[in-house]
Amino acid sequence: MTVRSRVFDETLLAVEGISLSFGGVKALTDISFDIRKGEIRAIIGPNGAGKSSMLNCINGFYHPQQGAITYKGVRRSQMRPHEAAEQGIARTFQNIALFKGMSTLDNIMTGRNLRMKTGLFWQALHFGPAQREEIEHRRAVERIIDFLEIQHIRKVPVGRLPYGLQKRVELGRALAAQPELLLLDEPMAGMNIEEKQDMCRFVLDVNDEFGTTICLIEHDMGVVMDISDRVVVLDYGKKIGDGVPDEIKRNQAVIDAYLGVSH
Amino acid sequence: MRLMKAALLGAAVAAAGLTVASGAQAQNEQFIPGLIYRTGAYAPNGIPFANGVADYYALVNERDGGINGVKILYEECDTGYATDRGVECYERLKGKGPTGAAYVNPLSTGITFALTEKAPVDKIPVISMGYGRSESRDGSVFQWNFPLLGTYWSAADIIMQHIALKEGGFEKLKGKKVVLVYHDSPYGKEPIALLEQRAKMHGFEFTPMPVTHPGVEQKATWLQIRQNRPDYVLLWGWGIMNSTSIKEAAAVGFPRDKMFGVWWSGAEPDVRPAEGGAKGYHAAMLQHGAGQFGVHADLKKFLYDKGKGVAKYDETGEVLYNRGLVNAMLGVESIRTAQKKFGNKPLTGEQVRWGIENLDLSAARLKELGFEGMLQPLKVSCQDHEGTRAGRVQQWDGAKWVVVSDWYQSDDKVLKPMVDAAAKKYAEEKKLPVRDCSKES
Amino acid sequence: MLGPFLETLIGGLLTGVLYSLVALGFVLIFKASGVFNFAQGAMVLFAALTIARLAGAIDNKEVFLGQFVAAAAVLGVALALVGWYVWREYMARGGGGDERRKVLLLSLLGAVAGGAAAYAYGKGAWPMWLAIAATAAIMGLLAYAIERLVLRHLVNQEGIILFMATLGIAYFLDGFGQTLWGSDIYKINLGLPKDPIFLFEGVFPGGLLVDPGDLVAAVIAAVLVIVLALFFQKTRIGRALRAVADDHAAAQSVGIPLNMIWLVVWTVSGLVALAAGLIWGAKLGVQFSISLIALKALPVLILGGFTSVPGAIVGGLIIGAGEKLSEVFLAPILVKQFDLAGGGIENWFAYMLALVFLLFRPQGLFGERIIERV
Amino acid sequence: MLYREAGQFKTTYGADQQIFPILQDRIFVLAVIAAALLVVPLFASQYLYTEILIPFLILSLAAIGLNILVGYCGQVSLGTGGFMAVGAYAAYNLWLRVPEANNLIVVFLFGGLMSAAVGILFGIPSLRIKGFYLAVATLASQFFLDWLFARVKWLTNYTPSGSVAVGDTSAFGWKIDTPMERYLFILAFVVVATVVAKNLVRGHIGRSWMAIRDMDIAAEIIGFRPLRTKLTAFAVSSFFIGIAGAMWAFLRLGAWEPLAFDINRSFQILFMVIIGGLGSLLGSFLGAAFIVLTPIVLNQLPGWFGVKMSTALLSHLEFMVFGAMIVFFLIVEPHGLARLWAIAKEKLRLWPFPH
Repeated sequence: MTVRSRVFDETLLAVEGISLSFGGVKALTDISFDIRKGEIRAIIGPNGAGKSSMLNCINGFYHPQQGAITYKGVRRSQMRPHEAAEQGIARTFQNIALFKGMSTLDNIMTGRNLRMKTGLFWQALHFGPAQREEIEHRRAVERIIDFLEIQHIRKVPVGRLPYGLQKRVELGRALAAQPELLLLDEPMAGMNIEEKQDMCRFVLDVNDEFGTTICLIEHDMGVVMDISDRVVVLDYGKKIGDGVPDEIKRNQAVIDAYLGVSH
Repeated sequence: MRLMKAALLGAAVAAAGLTVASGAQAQNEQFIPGLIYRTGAYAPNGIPFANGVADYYALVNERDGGINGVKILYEECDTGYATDRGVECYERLKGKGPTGAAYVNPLSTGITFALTEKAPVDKIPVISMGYGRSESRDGSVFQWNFPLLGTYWSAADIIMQHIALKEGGFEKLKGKKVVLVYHDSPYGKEPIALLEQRAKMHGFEFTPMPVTHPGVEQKATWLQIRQNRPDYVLLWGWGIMNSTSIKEAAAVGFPRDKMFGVWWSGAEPDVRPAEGGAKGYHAAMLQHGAGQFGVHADLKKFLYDKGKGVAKYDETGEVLYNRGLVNAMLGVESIRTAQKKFGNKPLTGEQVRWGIENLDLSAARLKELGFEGMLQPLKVSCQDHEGTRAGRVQQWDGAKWVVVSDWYQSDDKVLKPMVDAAAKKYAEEKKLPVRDCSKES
Repeated sequence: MLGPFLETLIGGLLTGVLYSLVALGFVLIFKASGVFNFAQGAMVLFAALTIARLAGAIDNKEVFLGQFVAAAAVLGVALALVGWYVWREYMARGGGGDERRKVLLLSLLGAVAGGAAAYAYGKGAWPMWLAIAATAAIMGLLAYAIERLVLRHLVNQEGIILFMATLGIAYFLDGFGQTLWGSDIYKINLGLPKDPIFLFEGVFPGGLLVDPGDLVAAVIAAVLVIVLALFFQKTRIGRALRAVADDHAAAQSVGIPLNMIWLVVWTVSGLVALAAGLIWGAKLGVQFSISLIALKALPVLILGGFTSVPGAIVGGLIIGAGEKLSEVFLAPILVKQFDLAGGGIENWFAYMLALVFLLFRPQGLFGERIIERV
Repeated sequence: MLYREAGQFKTTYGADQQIFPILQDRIFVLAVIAAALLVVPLFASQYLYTEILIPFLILSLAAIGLNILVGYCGQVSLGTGGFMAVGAYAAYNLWLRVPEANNLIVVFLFGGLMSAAVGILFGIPSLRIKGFYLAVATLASQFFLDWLFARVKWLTNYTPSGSVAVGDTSAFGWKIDTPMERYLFILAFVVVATVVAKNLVRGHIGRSWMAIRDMDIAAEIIGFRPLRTKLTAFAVSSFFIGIAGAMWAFLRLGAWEPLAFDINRSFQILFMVIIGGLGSLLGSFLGAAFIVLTPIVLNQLPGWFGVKMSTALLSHLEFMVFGAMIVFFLIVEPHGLARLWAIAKEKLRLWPFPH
């Protein structure tokens, strides 16, 4: 097992003192960490630790009551999800959130939505600029389809695909946006070894080839320690550890949390 | 696959039916379509009317062997009082029989409006007896429309005349409040123009109050009436709306004898459901009232004694049943009139139109037909497609309708200018040619 | 000004109780099965027609003979279909005792229905209590037929498909009811008082008008609402119903039979329809038009929430009062201001009221706050 | 063996993105249009035109409009009748008051645009209100618009009865008068509108609608703006519906009152969309055909077989059978007639060797 050791200097996103609660239930308490440009950052923690809530805060779906997020040098306390998308943040979901009535191709094409600008008029004619634009983006999407090796399911409605493939399509949709920051919420949950290996390969390739910064949530410790540059650990909505994988492995608080030592 | 086959088979049957719907027909028959409703929200009033119409045609066939030997072929189509269904019925039936439909009775003001546009093209006259477009009595513009026996403007005028008479003259109406509770459709809106005109002339305060189809929800309307205390309430309702209005009037304590319904709000199904609450309620009469007359004896002899009547014999004296008889009779006599010119054979709509326009029923002829006491003589002309504008007022005494007034004639000094103006506007909007009636024979 | 205002308010509230009653029928079914049952209005009509025709003497037998034959045929076919389904199920399961009891129950209900029809056409008026009891049995049968023939085959379909299916049921019932019982206006005589009462004649000129018929109707409706609320809170089946409403799958996993629950719910809302039909019919006469009162209950539903019993009650009162007050006081101002051809705003005003309210509280009056998750 | 796509290879993305990528489909559709244009006028009777073909085409267009909203964007609306009324009355007022615009194409497009504007207005609540709550809320527009056209006298040119009529309809000097002319005009309009609708739903706007329909939260997170997307759907949908309303008024009725666009019309068109198939343009046509034909056929069926039946019983039976057929179809194929068609095509592809 080789620990990747790369050095990253430039901070892409910094979370400062985030607290989030639903009614009286505290989901996150005073969380701070940063994500640096080009790295693969993992968020881990037991079930209910607040990992997904953290991602939801980052891409503007939840609005934390306290704290702020600095992204690309701009500090803000909240933003709308589509603003986050416009800023180059794309993500996948823990429970697959594909558009079930649409084909694989169309799903991935939706990832290009922010780059497709032709108005109603040309769209209605499907001619001239609209057609040129469609073909241009189709080309980009076909590259992603090739990259993810899903050519054969191009025209199949995603509702009919097996779980593993759906996860892959969802990754494709996020990639289609050519994000600067890619949030992956348990990309390998429920997969067999083979599928996991494929997915790891894709994640690493994305990071290497496109230089995309990735923040992922994952339960499989082996995978996390293998591919991530730095890891942050949450438990009961609090941060209990932050560092390179080797540090985390030795962190007593983390070990306790995973072994269920009472607080 | 079995399902697909069944579906295909069904489609094939339907297609075949639609294309060969007009099968073999006897040649010496005059086809008359019946746009009626025996179902839906307006069925209580539609059924007796439809029965009267059907019985009269049957009577003519049974008793006289048709109109001068030309048998009447009558076919009903249920419109449910809906305009698009009515138009569909019309289109379906207009071409039937050897010469197509002789004329059409839409039995709905909305359908009348729609068919008014189609009549000149199809050359089929529209008889809207006691309903329809008020300005359509002007035959120079509305060549194909015949609002025989009276329009809504006539009805409203007759009611106002009756009220004025009771008050002691139109000048006594000054400062009085008159409310119109109306069915929210072209039917209910028709009288508003005349009542506004009368209000301007005599200085009474006129308020129209709409009731939404089908008219079972009138609480707010009657609370307003109670709070504004009008002197008179006119009712332009149809179907269940009529009885509901009377019930609500009773519930807010509005005196029923100050309520005047149009002739479509003055039949047995309108007052019976309100039971005691309807006592004292007035309604205009489209000339005829309830009761059995000469023609009913023939109906009994030729139809009901042989078990061929559509209704029950005791119901044949009801207001709407009688109106059905009158309606059918006027059509039959129009065809008879036209036969004098065109020969005793099935006639086209265009020929029948001439017959309606030249219809002239004298008192003697009415007696012969068994309608004495139901109708006054009438004469239709190019200028006047209404034929007559006479009416009376009746009152429900708790068990039956009693005629409480003498004959009124709607005042043409008021009506004629309005008709002319409205007809002119219609002709201009539609860019229609206007006939010169003085040149018609 | 106060007198007319109070009077209108009272009139509106009393009407509102009746809206609540119709809305309640919707809520019961939506809660337990997620079906937006548009046939509720048709059920009201069907129940009212049945009572009216059973309790009133049928005078024109000849005219109805044709319909009777047709109706008997349709009823027979319907029963045969239901019977066939039950028999098939019975065979497939090797014949459980439960199924046998259902078959028995079914034939009993069928016999009651058939007997009712035959008796009504043959002799004449039934006493009111018997007519109501027979109608209740018929509504139960109807619920059974709907559950067996329609709902069972549409389990797990999207809401809108189920909604459309109930529209189909509504068409069927409208036609069926009129075939069976005719299209005239029929009377239901509950002996409701008809003469208006005037309260506080000393305080307000002319007094405050209260329609005693409305008052009695409102009391009956209120009692019914309370009984239903108790039924939900206190009885075993009521608790099962609430469990199903919360989570279908979970309820099934703890052994609550879903089909049985649906049957009960549809029967209960059939009975609610019966009560609504009885009251509306006594007020207005029974005729096809009362199937349209379903539309009146819809703004109540969005205001009160599709799943809330108290919402239906309070929503009904607000809508009833709101529409009457708007019609009496707001409409004349609008008419004058904009030179309109008459008022009649109550039809859309109720919807607008509910809509504006929803913009501020999308979950309705008593609904729980929605937390969105991904 | 006739319906085979094997051997048809796409060499460009453009070719793959055609409306009908399979050659046989293209031929079939062109044949249908050609038949409707050339063959139908050879034999059609007036009844076939005015009561079957014209209503079918106009209501298909309305169904396409509603399908965009309900089937593609997932927003259930019961206000279709109201939007048709907007189209009809807007077109009427332009026709009446601006004599220069006496051109049906201009008049209809104006009707559509006004309807789109009103659609946007009533679409705003869809941001906060969802599902059946939205469906019932759209009834507010239905009842309000019905009321508006019955009450504001200017809109009906102060006609005493509130019923308005049009005459002298023409487009670019072509007088559209006889049923055949009306049919051909409507056919042309509907074909163009269908192509436009197809272009929209297969492009990125269509994908944005479907994304909102399938999962609105995820759609927002990947960058779609929910309000803008929904309002586009409301606008486009109302545009089509408004044109259909104007056509219904001008070319079907000739004279009409607000009742022609009441809530029953809304339900009728929703039926077409559901029975035909949500999210399928073909389904809109199939559904319209089914809903237009079924009552007419049911009403006349006994007559064709010489069965004499009382009018009342006939009407009641029509209600019952219609209701039962709706339920039956929903049970057999909840995804609509379009899915049945697709299954049939699938079978045809394998025929005559099903394995």
